[in-house]
Amino acid sequence: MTALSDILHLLITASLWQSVLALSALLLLPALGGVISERSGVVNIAMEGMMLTGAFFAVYADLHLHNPWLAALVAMFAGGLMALIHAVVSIRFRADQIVSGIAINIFAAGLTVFLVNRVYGLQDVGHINTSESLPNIALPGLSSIPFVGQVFFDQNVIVYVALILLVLTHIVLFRTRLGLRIRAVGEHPQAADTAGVNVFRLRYGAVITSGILSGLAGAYLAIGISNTFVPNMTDGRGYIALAAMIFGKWTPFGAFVACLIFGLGEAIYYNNSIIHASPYLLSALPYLLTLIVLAGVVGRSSPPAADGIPYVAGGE
Amino acid sequence: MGTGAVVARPRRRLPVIGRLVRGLAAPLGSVLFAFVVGGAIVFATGANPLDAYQGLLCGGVGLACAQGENSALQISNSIVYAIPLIMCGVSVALPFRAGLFNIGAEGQLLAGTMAATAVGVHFAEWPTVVLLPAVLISGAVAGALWAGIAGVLKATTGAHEVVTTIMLNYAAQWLLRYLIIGGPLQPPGEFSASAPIGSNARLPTFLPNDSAVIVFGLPATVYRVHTGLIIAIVAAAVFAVLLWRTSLGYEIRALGQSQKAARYAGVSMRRTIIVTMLIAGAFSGLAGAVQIAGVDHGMTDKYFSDTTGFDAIAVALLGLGSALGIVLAAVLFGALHSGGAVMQSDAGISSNLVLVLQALILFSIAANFLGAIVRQIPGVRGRRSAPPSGAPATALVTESATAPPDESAVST
Amino acid sequence: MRGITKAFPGVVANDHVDLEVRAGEIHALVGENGAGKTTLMNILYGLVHHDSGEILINGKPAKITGPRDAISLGIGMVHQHFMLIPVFTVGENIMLGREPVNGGFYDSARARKEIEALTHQYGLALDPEARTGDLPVGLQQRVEIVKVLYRGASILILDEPTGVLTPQETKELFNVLRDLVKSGKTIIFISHKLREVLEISDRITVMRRGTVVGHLVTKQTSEQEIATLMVGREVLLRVDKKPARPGPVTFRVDDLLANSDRGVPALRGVSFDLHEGEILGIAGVEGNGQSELLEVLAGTRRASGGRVMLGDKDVTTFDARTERDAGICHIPEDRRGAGLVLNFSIADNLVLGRQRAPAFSWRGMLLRLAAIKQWAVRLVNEFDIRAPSIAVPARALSGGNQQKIIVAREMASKPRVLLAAQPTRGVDIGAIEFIHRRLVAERDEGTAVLLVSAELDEIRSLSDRIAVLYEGRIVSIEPAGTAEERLGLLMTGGGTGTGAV
Amino acid sequence: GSTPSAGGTPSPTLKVGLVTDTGGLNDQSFNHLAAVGLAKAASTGTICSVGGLQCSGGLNVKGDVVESKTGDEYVPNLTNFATKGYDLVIGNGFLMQPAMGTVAKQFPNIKFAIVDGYCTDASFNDLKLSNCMDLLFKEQESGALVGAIAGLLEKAHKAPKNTNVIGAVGGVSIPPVNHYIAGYKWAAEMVDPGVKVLVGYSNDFNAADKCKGVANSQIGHGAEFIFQVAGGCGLGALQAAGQAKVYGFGVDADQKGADASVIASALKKVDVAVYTAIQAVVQSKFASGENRFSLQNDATGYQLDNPLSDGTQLPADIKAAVDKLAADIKSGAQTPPDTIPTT
Ligand SMILES: Nc1ncnc2c1ncn2[C@@H]1O[C@H](COP(=O)(O)OP(=O)(O)OP(=O)(O)O)[C@@H](O)[C@H]1O
Ligand SMILES: Nc1ncnc2c1ncn2[C@@H]1O[C@H](COP(=O)(O)OP(=O)(O)OP(=O)(O)O)[C@@H](O)[C@H]1O
Ligand SMILES: [Mg+2]
Ligand SMILES: [Mg+2]
Repeated sequence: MTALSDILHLLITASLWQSVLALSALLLLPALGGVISERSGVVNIAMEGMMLTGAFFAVYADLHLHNPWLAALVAMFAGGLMALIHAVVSIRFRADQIVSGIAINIFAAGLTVFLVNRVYGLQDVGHINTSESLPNIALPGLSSIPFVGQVFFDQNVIVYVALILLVLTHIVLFRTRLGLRIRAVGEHPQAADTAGVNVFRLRYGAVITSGILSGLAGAYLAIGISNTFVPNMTDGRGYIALAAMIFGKWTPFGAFVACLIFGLGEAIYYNNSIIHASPYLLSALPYLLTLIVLAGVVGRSSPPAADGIPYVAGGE
Repeated sequence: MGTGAVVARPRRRLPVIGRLVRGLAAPLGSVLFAFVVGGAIVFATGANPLDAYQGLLCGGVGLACAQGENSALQISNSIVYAIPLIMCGVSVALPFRAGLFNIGAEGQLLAGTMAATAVGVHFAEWPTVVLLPAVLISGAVAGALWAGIAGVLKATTGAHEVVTTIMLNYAAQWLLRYLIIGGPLQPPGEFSASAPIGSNARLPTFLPNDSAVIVFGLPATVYRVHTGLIIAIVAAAVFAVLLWRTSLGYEIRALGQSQKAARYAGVSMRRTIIVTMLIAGAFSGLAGAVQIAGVDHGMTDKYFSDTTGFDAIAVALLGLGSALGIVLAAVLFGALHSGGAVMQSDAGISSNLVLVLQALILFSIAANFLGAIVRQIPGVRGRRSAPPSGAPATALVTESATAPPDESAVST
Repeated sequence: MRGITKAFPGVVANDHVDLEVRAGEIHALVGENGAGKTTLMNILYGLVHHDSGEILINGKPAKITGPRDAISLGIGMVHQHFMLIPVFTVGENIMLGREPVNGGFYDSARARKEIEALTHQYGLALDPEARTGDLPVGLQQRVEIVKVLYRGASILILDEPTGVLTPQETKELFNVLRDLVKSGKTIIFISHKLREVLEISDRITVMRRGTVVGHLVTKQTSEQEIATLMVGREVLLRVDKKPARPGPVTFRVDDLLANSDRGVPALRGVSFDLHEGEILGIAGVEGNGQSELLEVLAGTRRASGGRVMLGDKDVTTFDARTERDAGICHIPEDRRGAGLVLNFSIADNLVLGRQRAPAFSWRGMLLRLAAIKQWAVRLVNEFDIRAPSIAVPARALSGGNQQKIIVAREMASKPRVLLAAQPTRGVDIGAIEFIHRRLVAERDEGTAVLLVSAELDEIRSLSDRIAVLYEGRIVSIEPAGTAEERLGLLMTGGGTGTGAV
Repeated sequence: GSTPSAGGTPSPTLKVGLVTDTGGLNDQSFNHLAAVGLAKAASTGTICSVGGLQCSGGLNVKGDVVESKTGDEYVPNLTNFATKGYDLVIGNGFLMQPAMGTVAKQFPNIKFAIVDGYCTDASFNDLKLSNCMDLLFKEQESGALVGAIAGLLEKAHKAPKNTNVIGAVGGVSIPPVNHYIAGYKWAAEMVDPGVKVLVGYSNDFNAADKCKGVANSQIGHGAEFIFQVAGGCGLGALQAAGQAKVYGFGVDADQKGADASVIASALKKVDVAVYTAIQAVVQSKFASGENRFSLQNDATGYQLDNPLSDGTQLPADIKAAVDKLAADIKSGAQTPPDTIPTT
């Protein structure tokens, strides 16, 4: 019971919600990527691997270039490259997209550590000093608004980016021609094709975009928060993002809500030093929370009609 | 002309063999492809691929051992790794047939280990004939229930199984930590481990449990390969029979192919979804119990870093969802796992290379790169700008391609 | 199109096909299922690439690598299986690919204007905001046509456009087509229904097994000639059947209520009796509840009220399997979706729904593989299902043979009641002839047959009594001989002064 | 392959195998330190060929290393070295105890050494094997010394905000971690009875972001000293300290470089322990059973790192007091507890 009151007290502190938002952003980026990819009809469970790859190359680049922005670009490029593999394998070669996704995740987990070993040997990968990491930016004026200021306007630069991308993704998907075509391709590629829409180009674009976003998330994790690379540091976040995407019924804002739930759970856990409960049961919180929400309110969610089905021009 | 004649004429055995050969060609080719590309990566990073593969070969199947490794031991290790992979692989493959993606094998396995440990510890003094089955069954039941949660949620509220099983994985991991750190399964003292299960709860190894006996130059106790192997093989067989020889299996496959058709055929979606997940979970839970009873004899923190359930997804996919394929894939992954360590200690090349290889194998089996390459060779029939729609792994969802050879008995 | 050849693994879909279409004519392309009509048109539309041969548009050789080329050449196609996105609005579906944008944003206002312009010009009323999936097929087809017109097509290909239409809808369509021709368009019209072909077309090209077997001028040919060319032998177009000898009532439907998938009432109190040894035809415009009616009777949809009695057994709440066990068999209208598992072998498909029946399953657990095989071999021969072996997946078969699998499965288990929905839709003459004979044979053996069909001809030629379904109610039950005009009237709500009978 | 190190040293006398726990060699923590110790002793072997570490060949042994990707690999990896007739097989980490026990029992004439534990049976009872050397640290000593620094600075009102709250971020709640924290809390409360000590766990030894999260929470609740006891993960905690302008304490190795906020590190010289074990075998002075590493043999202790926020060094009186405590502990006048005191 004391545990509960401890948590309730936390819920009214700005610092908690500040970290909730920060943690959600980390999940939001790959989740948005997933939404875009699957809306175009390509199942993407490879955000984990793309994130991890992004994380490694962000650190690698930052250590060499001493410039977080360039490093972030490199990370996005690396993530995009991983996505390109997924795209070629599942669009050009029409492989099972789940197999390909799993393969990407395994590939990234192995390759990053393998490279760490080859490049740094037994040495530390090294640390990014704060001056060379993606900065926290307290928006002048706004950030001094009590509570709200700390929660929304005193965050890492990537958090702002993620929130902008959230709105952007929603608008593009549901208000623009591009979005209309992406959704068409994901719902009924043949119809889109016969209407003169280039199915393959759109799918390639969507998948690669998902890789770029995941790579950016990796950069945020590696040179925005952790400031170093540790093997397997994404720690399943790509899968959580996947869950968030489905939980959110393949919509940007739906996914964001899910990310907030996970973020809240994790943020609460971080306070285990002042919550009187087994830290382990506390760790299970976000996941149990999700199960309950799923069982209760969310209910059936079905993907875009052609999600996961390779497109064969002319074939039935 | 009616095809009566065609149908009536009995088929020769040949096609079966042919089908087997064709069935194996793709996976073997993919492995080859993976090793070539993997070798290139190793070379690119300035190491010698041959050293690497010599280590892998030795650690995997006990061949070409350069530094006095014991071949028999390496094979034994590979098998020990393969055992849980087989059972979890089946546990992923079955729901796949019903159109369900079970990412939760890991959580179900952990549930199995927890239950098996609890039983094995609490009733340690029971006689083997009672205790061992009890341990295994409790593991299977726990796994089934853990997966059942996802099944029930799917069938009733429609909650997506991918989400729920991922959540259940994490829930299981943390529950496990709680149990052995400060929780009911932690014995007095500060150790993050359970008490050991009773000696009656242990699966016998194939070799006598006596370090005096020397086998292949090593004390018999060194070889850990245990009777869980039999359980795993049986599990794979059960899976095959269930899928291809039972009405339930028929309904599972029908549901996986077309919900509409399944409903038309009087298949109860709700029931089939739940039953499928229960059975799948039982396989993983059993795997967990077998690990406890056969290898670890107790639960430690190491299970927190366990990845069997995730590797199993790859195994199921590589095995193209067929029992034989899964067994072979599990053995391959077991060998790679065992080989990686030897490769690192012999050649100084990070054992993580095996993950890269596993991924490459998956890629090429899924995309059927070789098929594509072959098709590019002029004069090969059916040469197309695009590969055929039936790339092997796509066959996961397209029935007949994955029907086991004996399927030909059912249909001509 | 000259010497077009296209081979698919296993079949040569088009074998040196020549097709010449004159500007401003309606050219009919007829042929049995699998004759290669769709393939030929897909080639013309750039969806399928031909192995050899050449395409000339207005005398100029045309290089068509994809639909984009075809569209720019003024070719438009209304596909056999509609190319519409159910979750999109009518407007979005029409605009897709050539969307009006301002600054990258989809401009729905302009879309609406453009569509209204078109629909006025050709008198094809459509609501741009409606959700396409909610429209009746007739309107969906209209969307397809407007889609093509919006792309400024001068050559329109219509692949079996009337397959899903009622007589009224067909009449309307034909008027539209005639207007289009007047406004200078050229139309290629694919159909099985020879009477329609004769009514609408100027010239006819007949295909059989991938080759062209005849070019005909409509005015100078006859139904019989075309049919013979298509099938390659004499065919009789009428069903000849002895008058029914109805037995006692075996199946009684009483004030049945049910909702559609969208939760709106689809059946508003349907009642009728069905006697042994009779065929009761259900006539009605698509979407008046016939689909829901059969689904409820077959146990795949829950009734929200009323009773269904089989003999003296109440089967209202039975699900598909128990219904089947009770002797109610069902030929579903959705052949490829519900009636078959396309990736299952023919053998497996021939026991779909009977996977737990004692004949094929030991205690409902272990499949009796030998029995299944025997059964399959028997049916394949008995129903002349054309397939290399019973091991091949149903997907590999042509529409007609796929339908034969279902017919065989449902008839061979000696049903007491046979529910047949659109049993011959999109099936070639040979198969139609065959299926009709089997239906009558079933009747003569005492089975009570309930026949739902959008084809009035079929209803009229097979049924012993005809019930007309309108807005979820049986508005009238007519004798066999009733005139097409009267039925058409009843189907559209006319004829009877008041509601249900 | 293997590259001989500086100069033509005679071919190595002994073969030593090191097996890491699942943290891996790049854990920036004690697996890495163990590798350093082996490299110091080795003149050849994969430890030298992997690169990054200079093999100084101090004991002219062949040093091979293998990472354990999962806990399943402990036994096979140890067994492989044993079967290949290595003279000494070193297992690194508390979690490897049962595995060490199993393998050591099977190979009585091969020598084993384990860092942070014993060769135990499945229930972690020491098997007391004659061929197993247990390399144990009194982490609580090092913990106590940095704890004292924190407490004294609070007492002297030389802390950033003098909130009188300090924190420790542990990886997982296991003995080696809790020893540190026990000493830390004990000493801090001893020198400054009013101090409040927050203890949290990241449940992870790798994911730096998690330790950062826990640390930030503690800082949010007033903590102005963050003691990281979570290996690579803990680096995140130190950064949190840096960004919040409070002080951090490094762990195991001297972590001065990790962040400017690190004013001191609590040392646990795993490299020394590993080197010592190898030396014992080389000089055939192998002694099975407990080998305590403590202030006694200079394997624990503390190390002053970056200056205080005002740029000054740690006040002399405080440093003196800390050294006094160290001396008392060394002499046995003071004994920090190895379980976290419950205030
Ligand atoms: N087309 C569909 N798509 C997705 N879910 C469906 C569909 N049809 C039914 N369901 C869901 O599947 C579950 C089972 O429905 P179904 O009607 O098949 O059960 P049933 O056959 O009546 O089994 P029982 O009679 O034992 O309840 C229900 O939760 C239902 O909502
Ligand atoms: N994508 C494809 N792959 C393989 N075979 C195909 C494909 N498309 C068509 N076929 C085969 O080519 C032949 C001609 O098919 P097509 O659809 O053109 O016939 P059709 O005249 O349109 O028949 P229907 O009247 O049923 O539409 C058939 O045997 C069909 O099975
Ligand atoms: Mg066609
Ligand atoms: Mg029911």
